[in-house]
Amino acid sequence: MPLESATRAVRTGLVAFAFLSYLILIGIPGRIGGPALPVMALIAALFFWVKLRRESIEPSKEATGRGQDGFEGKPGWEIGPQAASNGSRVRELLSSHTGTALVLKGLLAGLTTGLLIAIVSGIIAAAMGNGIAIQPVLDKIVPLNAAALIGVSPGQIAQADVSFARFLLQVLLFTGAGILAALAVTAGSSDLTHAAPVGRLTRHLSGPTLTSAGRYAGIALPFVLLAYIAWLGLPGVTAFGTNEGTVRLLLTLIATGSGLFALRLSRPGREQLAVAVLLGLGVVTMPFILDQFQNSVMGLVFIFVMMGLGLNIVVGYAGLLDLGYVAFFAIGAYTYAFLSAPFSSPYISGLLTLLGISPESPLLGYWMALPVAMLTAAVGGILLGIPVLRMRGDYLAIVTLGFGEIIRLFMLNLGELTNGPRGILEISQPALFGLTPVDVTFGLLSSQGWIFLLALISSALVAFVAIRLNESRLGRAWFAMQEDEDVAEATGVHLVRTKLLAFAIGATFAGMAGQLYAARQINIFPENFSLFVSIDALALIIVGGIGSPAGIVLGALALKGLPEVLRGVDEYRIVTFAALLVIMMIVRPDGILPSARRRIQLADPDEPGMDSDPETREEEPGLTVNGDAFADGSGGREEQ
Amino acid sequence: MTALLSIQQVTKVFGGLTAVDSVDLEIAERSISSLIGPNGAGKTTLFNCLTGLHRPEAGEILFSGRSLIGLRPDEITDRGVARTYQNIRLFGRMTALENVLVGQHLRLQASHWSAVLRTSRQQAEERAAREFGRELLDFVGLGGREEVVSTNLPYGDQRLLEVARALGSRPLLLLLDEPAAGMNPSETDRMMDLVHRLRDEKGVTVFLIEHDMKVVMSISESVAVLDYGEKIAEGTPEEVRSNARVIEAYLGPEVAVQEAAGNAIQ
Amino acid sequence: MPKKLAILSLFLVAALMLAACAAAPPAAEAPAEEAPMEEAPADMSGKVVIASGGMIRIGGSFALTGPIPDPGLNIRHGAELAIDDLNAMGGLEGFMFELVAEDGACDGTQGTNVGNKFAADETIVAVTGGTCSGETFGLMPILQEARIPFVSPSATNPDITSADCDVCNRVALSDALQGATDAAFIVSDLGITSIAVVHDNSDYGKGLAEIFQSNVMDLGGEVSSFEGVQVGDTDFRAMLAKVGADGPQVIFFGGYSTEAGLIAQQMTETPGLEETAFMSVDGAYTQQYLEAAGGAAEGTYISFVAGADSEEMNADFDAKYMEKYGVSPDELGPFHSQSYDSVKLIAAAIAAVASVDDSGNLVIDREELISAIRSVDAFEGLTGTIKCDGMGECGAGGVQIFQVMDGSFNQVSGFGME
Amino acid sequence: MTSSPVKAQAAGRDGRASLKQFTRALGAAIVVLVIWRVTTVGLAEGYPASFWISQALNGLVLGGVYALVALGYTLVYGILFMINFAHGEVMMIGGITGFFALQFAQARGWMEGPWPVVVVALLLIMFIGMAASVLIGVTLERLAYRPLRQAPRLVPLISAIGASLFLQYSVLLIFGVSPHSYRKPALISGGLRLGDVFIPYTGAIIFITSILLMLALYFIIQRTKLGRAMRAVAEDRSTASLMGVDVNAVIVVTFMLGSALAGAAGVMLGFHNTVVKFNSGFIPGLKAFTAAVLGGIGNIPGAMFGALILGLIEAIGPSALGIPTEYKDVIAFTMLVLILIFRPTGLFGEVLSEKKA
Repeated sequence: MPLESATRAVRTGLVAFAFLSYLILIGIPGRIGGPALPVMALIAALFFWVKLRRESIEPSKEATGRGQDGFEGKPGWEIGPQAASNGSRVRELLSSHTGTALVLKGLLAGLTTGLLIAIVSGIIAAAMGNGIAIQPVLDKIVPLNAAALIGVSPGQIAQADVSFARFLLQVLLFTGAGILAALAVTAGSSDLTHAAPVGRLTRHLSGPTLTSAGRYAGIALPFVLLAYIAWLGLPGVTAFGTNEGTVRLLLTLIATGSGLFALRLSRPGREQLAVAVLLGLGVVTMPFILDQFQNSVMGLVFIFVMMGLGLNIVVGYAGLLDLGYVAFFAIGAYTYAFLSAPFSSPYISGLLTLLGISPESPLLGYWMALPVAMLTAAVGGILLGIPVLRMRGDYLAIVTLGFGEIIRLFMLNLGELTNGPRGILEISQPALFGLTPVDVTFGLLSSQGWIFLLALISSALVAFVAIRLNESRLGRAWFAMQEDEDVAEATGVHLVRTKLLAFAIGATFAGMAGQLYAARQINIFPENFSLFVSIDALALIIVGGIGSPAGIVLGALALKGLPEVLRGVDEYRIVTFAALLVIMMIVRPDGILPSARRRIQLADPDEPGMDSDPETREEEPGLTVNGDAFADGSGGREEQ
Repeated sequence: MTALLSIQQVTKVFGGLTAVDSVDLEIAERSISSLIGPNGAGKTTLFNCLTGLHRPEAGEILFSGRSLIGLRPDEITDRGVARTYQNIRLFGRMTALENVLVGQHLRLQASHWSAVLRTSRQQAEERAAREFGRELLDFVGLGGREEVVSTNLPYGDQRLLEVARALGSRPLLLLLDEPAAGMNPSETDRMMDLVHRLRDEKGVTVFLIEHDMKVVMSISESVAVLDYGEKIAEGTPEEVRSNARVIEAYLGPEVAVQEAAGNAIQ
Repeated sequence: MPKKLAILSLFLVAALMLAACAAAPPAAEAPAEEAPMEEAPADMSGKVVIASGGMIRIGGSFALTGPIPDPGLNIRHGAELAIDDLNAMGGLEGFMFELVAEDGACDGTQGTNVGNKFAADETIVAVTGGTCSGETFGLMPILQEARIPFVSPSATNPDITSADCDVCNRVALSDALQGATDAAFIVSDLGITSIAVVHDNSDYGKGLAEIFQSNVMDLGGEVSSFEGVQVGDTDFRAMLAKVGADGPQVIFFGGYSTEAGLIAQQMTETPGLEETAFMSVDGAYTQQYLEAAGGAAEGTYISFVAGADSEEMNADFDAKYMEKYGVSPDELGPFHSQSYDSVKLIAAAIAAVASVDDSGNLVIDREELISAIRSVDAFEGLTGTIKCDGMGECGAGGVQIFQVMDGSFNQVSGFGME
Repeated sequence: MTSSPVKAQAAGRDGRASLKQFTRALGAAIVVLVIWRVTTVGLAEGYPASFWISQALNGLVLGGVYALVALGYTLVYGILFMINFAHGEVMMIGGITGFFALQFAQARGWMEGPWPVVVVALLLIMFIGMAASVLIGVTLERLAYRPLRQAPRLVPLISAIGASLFLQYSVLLIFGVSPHSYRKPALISGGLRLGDVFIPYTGAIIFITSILLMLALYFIIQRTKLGRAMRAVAEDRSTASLMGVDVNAVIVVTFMLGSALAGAAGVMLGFHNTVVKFNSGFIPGLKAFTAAVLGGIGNIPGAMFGALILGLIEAIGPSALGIPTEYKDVIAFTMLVLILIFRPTGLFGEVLSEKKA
């Protein structure tokens, strides 16, 4: 085996060790307890497997002279043959590679990791045994985890009661993991492509390379899941330490998400219409079959779908990066709260008295308040829009962020108007002709199910409006403005009106979402409207696929729904979510279900991304050390 | 013929540099005029002043007798001035047809509500717009390429698409910024033919910046020359060709008049 | 390779899943398998029926993430210890208790989610929590509708308990009581009349500060300034300089430990406040406060709930805590003993209403449990003798004033309002 | 060509110009209102001069910290055109690491030693904090940003947000939720008392060090070969690489420089405000980003002055306007909006888009 691949194997071992160290530091082995060592070895094996597989494929990429992702971002039908050729290349390579070399590499990598783990845990055990504190803070975590990894109790470590054989076992297990991984690579290599699993899966689902059987299976999947959720129940499914309610929630999320894929898989025309109608029916029955908790999560998901659709108009269609979108959500929520909760602010009641309305509460029901909330939010959108009209890119981002914070701080500090941090309590629930939905449906629909149903209907409405607008001349003007503001204006787009419309419509949708959110929450507080809501909304449209309404639904399912499923791993919830966010961006930067335009854009190397072309760079100064350095370069004579 | 566009004493200053210096110019209706000059002479800046991208420090620009100064670019387009760009600035991710539809933006009236409800009027308008867009694409020679994403079009076609997009707003005056730049001879011929047809078939007045002297001399009815922001000559192609200041500006003072006049200047 | 991270992180996720899977308490699976729904009698609505061998599940909403995760974890530990103790004493009629801990994140949204989760889970008998008032407001309407009583160890907002909400209870004392006591101590006891009030803009801190302010004014004191900071701020010098310009004799801070400690410390550096006394509230009755304030903690006043609690029980609790979590509860945030008490109190109420039916199932009537909690009387807890009133106020003892001397809290005055 | 130019007509009939005028008028009205408020309320309060000096000094210290962090944002932005949202966390890592280094030093009694020992130990602590930040910064670049260099702008932003959360909650899981309290050594506790003005030593150190570090950075960028390479990459990445500049290396160095400054800020802030915890980088990071935009993002002196101005406004604003201090962020953000209304690309940003507009 050449020296180079030996060093590579050792490096693989080092990276695996670093990764395992991280897991140890955040306390995973301690949580696992007894079987910690085998579990960690299993994780290492998975890691080695991917590394080794990638390494054995890499040369083929060099040979074809492609980047690491030659076909990333191309529509599915263009990938098929290429992926297949890649697979055969792997086979070819492996046959020449003779499994032995690979196994040797795996052994070396595993040995490196195992030795390092053994040495480090040996040092910890020795230190503990001799009563040496590692670090007051780390002493809370380290002994427990080290003990779990060595396979003894913390007490045994403290008494230096650890035999040498235990460390040997560590080395052996990890080395074994390496060999196992290498064997797995040679064994399962016939149908590999080097694309990451997530990317490959979704690409298969979204591209027409699928066989018709697979296509029908894909279309049928959401219905099967829905049927399962509805009728069969889920006896005994209690994975992840959760109850079946959580599993059912997960299945609901998957069913909804796979419904969107089913829509994409079905042929345009009658088939698609039929699938859409059936799916619509299926989804509308969901509020009736889910329980209170699942309904409440799904309600939140669809409230965020509305948010995402609104923000998508601003960011995805008009290309205006808005980090303060939560402001309109807050305005919608508080407007409804003012109009429907017993809390009465002297200002509001004064205003009402002025208008000749008696300030008795709840003043307005949900439906009467809806236009008010939407209008207030729209006015907020225009008020934000006016000062930022001339700002671009990141300046716009920070000003909108500031606007969002200002609104939140006002909610927090203007105690007489908003009741400050104590929030507004007992916001009334949306009723139907004076009846609660629970009454109307004889208890079939729970209060949260009703909110979910409303969220579903509202987001369908919002999606309808958003899609129609995007397909009209306004949508074209937005897109033109996003592409090139100056040219758009010179082509006849009224920038002020077009931008303000984007802000206002986006804000209106957020206002609707905010109102429903207030109804869902019953009590609202300024903390509900922090910067993180904006970030969530932005993240969900990007994860889902910017510009694509279906992607937004998926994004909301993933970002607002999954964390609820992950409740079983409570303290690891956010780290997992954060890691998923980063992975997502790397594996599939155009989102799970990108819009058609987005795909074009990624195929196009001139996209003004981080590598912006000179035209965009004009607005974005490079690193300038004094103010006029840049002006000298550009303020000179015109370009010729 | 009356003057469609009248530029009076227009001056544009960047920092300490006067890019356009008190330029006077008149463009007759239904004419084809050219603006030439060495690199950095201020030609594109003058175009930018005409279309409202820049606001001149001084001077007056009258279009059909009404001032364009201080109007927004979209308002100027609404008055009937459209343009193309020297470095092609298409809406890259849009298809050819969509680009032309954006060009028609100003001429579409349907309200946004009707777009949401898809009223029959709005639908009819959209259909008409698409029809007109196809017509324009046919006119510039891009028939059958409606659904091609504009960045994927060949270079020469992108220039043609810019013209089609500009025509979408049904302009009276079309400003072409180096329409033949980077084109091969046959593409150049197509472009020259298009310019003629623009005037003859569509009745559009054309005002263009061009470096290719063959183009300028063969299609222009009048030519103006800018150098260091000043207009140094104006007249028919023949007059300009023999103007001593022009030759000096292009080739430096030593070069003989005849030599310059005979050659295309790159 | 750009995908290296991707793969690395995928593994992290896989690892976390595995960890979660492996760490799942084995007991969690028991009720799902062994509590067959179809066996339940027809009139079981409004009753919790636990099959023999099943667990009595008590929900817990704790602020494990969010703005103040510090006390949240300790409060959870307190509840876990109570469960351990209950089970060590044999549970109830052979049925063991189980804590179903959820992250309420000190936030109304999460509180609502957690509430819905509990409401959807028919095996949840009662709930301890939430940690923060906002979170508890989220829980409130949902648990009220689902008829699940809750006892919050630490939500002190006066509006948590009301005549309208019969499932709402707490062992913490209402801020109304604390604000009044603190004001009386400062104005009447110390004879200070020039007071600056600072709060951390949380529902808890600001609410308390406002109650304090109005009490001070009733007593004839003068509030020279009323300023807010944010939870998580660390530089209070500008605010203090502004407060100091009025030369108050005492600064009263409504909020949590870290901010309180830093304000106490930075006061000593602020011109005009060198001699000014500092007083804070139960949120700051922690080791963390002493650490954050450093030497500046000496002589400052903190009010906290204290009563005739049993030294013996507390020492026992401390020892168990140390044993299980490796730290002494003194180093931790407030309310962990309240959390312990809230679980024990719930258990006591359950014991009062639960009965074993013929087939060996434990039957708990929800309505009976709701009223049983409110009729708890003379329950010996860590915080003293607990008696619940008709409003759901179960706090033991009264608010006492402590002063930091030689690095520890010493009770200097008591306005027990029992 | 000497005829007098025709005067350009007034912009009154121009729709956009009138909107611009409207926003400007609105801005001007707010400025007038602010001045009126300051003179009638803030000054009428009758604070002594020493009060204003104290507040200004508080503001400068705050600004010094913001500046060090803002420089990281601006450096990265200047070169990659991306907002490194996790930069505040890089600072927090420096602070946390500094805390443990300090504990180590204290356990060995170095902090009670003679002053040279203490000074050396303090410098060492700061260096360790900076090293940790550099490590994290470079790792971030390598794992979370480098694969996304060709991606649309929003993608690295989301990745950065993910990285920010990941770092925060990893630190939470590793070091716990409770804040860690720095114990200041006697040498740097207390401060200088000049009449009614008190200057904490730590504050003075922060201000002076941040100025020195910024000068050093300025020197590196202006006068060294490395700086030239950085500027070249900022100007045009592909051309720079054609000219033989190792773009990857330059980007890594940029992250190193920015992270080192953030790490220094983290440690010094730890000593100054004495508390660090998993989320203590978030708010300063956000403020520093604001400061960088205020100064004109990508512009180094701009970041510095933007930060100092932001710090001053936060410290003085509430007293000057006579409103409660909880509005300090409202004041800061409002000022940001105001400044950007008049100068849409920040105080020191180029004026190109203004010209184009």
